[in-house]
Amino acid sequence: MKLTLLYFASLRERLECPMERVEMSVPTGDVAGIVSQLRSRGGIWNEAFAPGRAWRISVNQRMATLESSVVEGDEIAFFPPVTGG
Amino acid sequence: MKLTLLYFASLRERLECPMERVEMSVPTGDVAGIVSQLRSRGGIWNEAFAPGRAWRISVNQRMATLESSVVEGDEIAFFPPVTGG
Amino acid sequence: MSRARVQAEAFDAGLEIARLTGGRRDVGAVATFIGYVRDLNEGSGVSRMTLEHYPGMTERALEDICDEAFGRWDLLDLRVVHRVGALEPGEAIVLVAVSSAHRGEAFAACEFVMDYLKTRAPFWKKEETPEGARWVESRASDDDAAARWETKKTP
Amino acid sequence: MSRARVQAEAFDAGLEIARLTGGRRDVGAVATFIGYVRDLNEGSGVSRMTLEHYPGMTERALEDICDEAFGRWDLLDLRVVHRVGALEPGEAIVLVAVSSAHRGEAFAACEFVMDYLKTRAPFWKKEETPEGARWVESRASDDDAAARWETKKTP
Repeated sequence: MKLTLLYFASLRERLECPMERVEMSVPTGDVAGIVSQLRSRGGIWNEAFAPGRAWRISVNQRMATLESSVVEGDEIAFFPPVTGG
Repeated sequence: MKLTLLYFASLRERLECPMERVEMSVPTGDVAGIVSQLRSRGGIWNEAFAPGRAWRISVNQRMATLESSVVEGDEIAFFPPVTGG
Repeated sequence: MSRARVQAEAFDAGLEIARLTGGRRDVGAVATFIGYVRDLNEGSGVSRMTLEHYPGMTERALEDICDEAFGRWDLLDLRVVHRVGALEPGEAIVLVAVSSAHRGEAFAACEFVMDYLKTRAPFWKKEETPEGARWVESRASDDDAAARWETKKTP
Repeated sequence: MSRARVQAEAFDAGLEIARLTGGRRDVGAVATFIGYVRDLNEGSGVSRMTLEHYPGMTERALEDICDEAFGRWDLLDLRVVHRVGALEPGEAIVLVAVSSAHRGEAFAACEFVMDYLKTRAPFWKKEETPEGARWVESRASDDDAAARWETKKTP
């Protein structure tokens, strides 16, 4: 499915990637399936998304989890815990 | 003893007296002794200071009670519960 | 500048806040409260309000409340401004502004100062309503709000 | 006017407060919080801070938090302004101002919005210190502050 993936703050810097539009097969239909694909890129991608790392997820600009469903056209963002205010 | 007595807000209006300097004998040496003298004036004074009436006391500009001591030269004020802010 | 002021003139909330922070780089948080005259109280329209106070004791009571707040929390600065005299609906009556390194202290101290001011500072409000002028009665809810701080541990 | 704004420019706290109350006679209380860049964080000097955010999601998250506050308390109006981009110590980062008839609601809602904003709105701070630039880490105390509102009954 076609997806827009966004990365913010330390994750963006580490991956050297703010945004990408991808065509990705996600058989599980959830965020975990996307993360699995990203980790399979290896190297820094595998490390950055390792379990236990403190990163957060949003789907279509709402906070989400690994179990959240994704469909064609969704905007998925990955970022560290927020620190505004 | 010489005392300055002040009255505020509804009590001031009721007694038609904002302030008086008095020479008063207060054998008990406390605020209760002053109140007893004021009540002995009769009429509105007796009513205004009747027990159970919601009025407050300060001695030398600090919150006080009927049991608070008073000495020559003290400034005693009587007023309803405060309603600022 | 004194931390607590009583004045007839209107105050400028932005200026009071700026005075707490101007030139400082250690302030992380400012909590501010402003109280206003409402055109409705206890079910009656209010066309005007007059605030009486006890000159001398008022300033002392406000300073005591400020000292108490400084003793309870780690604060940087604090400002209390309370107006007296005739006020109309929509006009500000009181401002409390507290600066601190962190927000928890600023919020708690600001609410504490307001709760204590409401029950311990010698101000009295008189309202003009269509039924005539009347002295505002003290509220049990204000006593309850102040009483919270007697037992509550500081954060 | 939108209740929540994200902007690079400085804001005027006095003006924001005046907008909440201007022309109104039903406002009894305004509680305001302003957060500032401190020159010291986690033991290091901070010479500059850069705030990154997630355009689109930020505004949505802030509006959601405002809606939640309106659902929990009897409020009249609410304003959130959050800056992004480069900021120096002493500069204001965020303003939350809440108007209500009574002070309890205004204080509670203002603190609630700040606590939720700190844990739910997609902003990230990067600090420049003598040891180099670093991303600010989230604080467990902020999670705890936000968690209070999950179980707390509204007044």
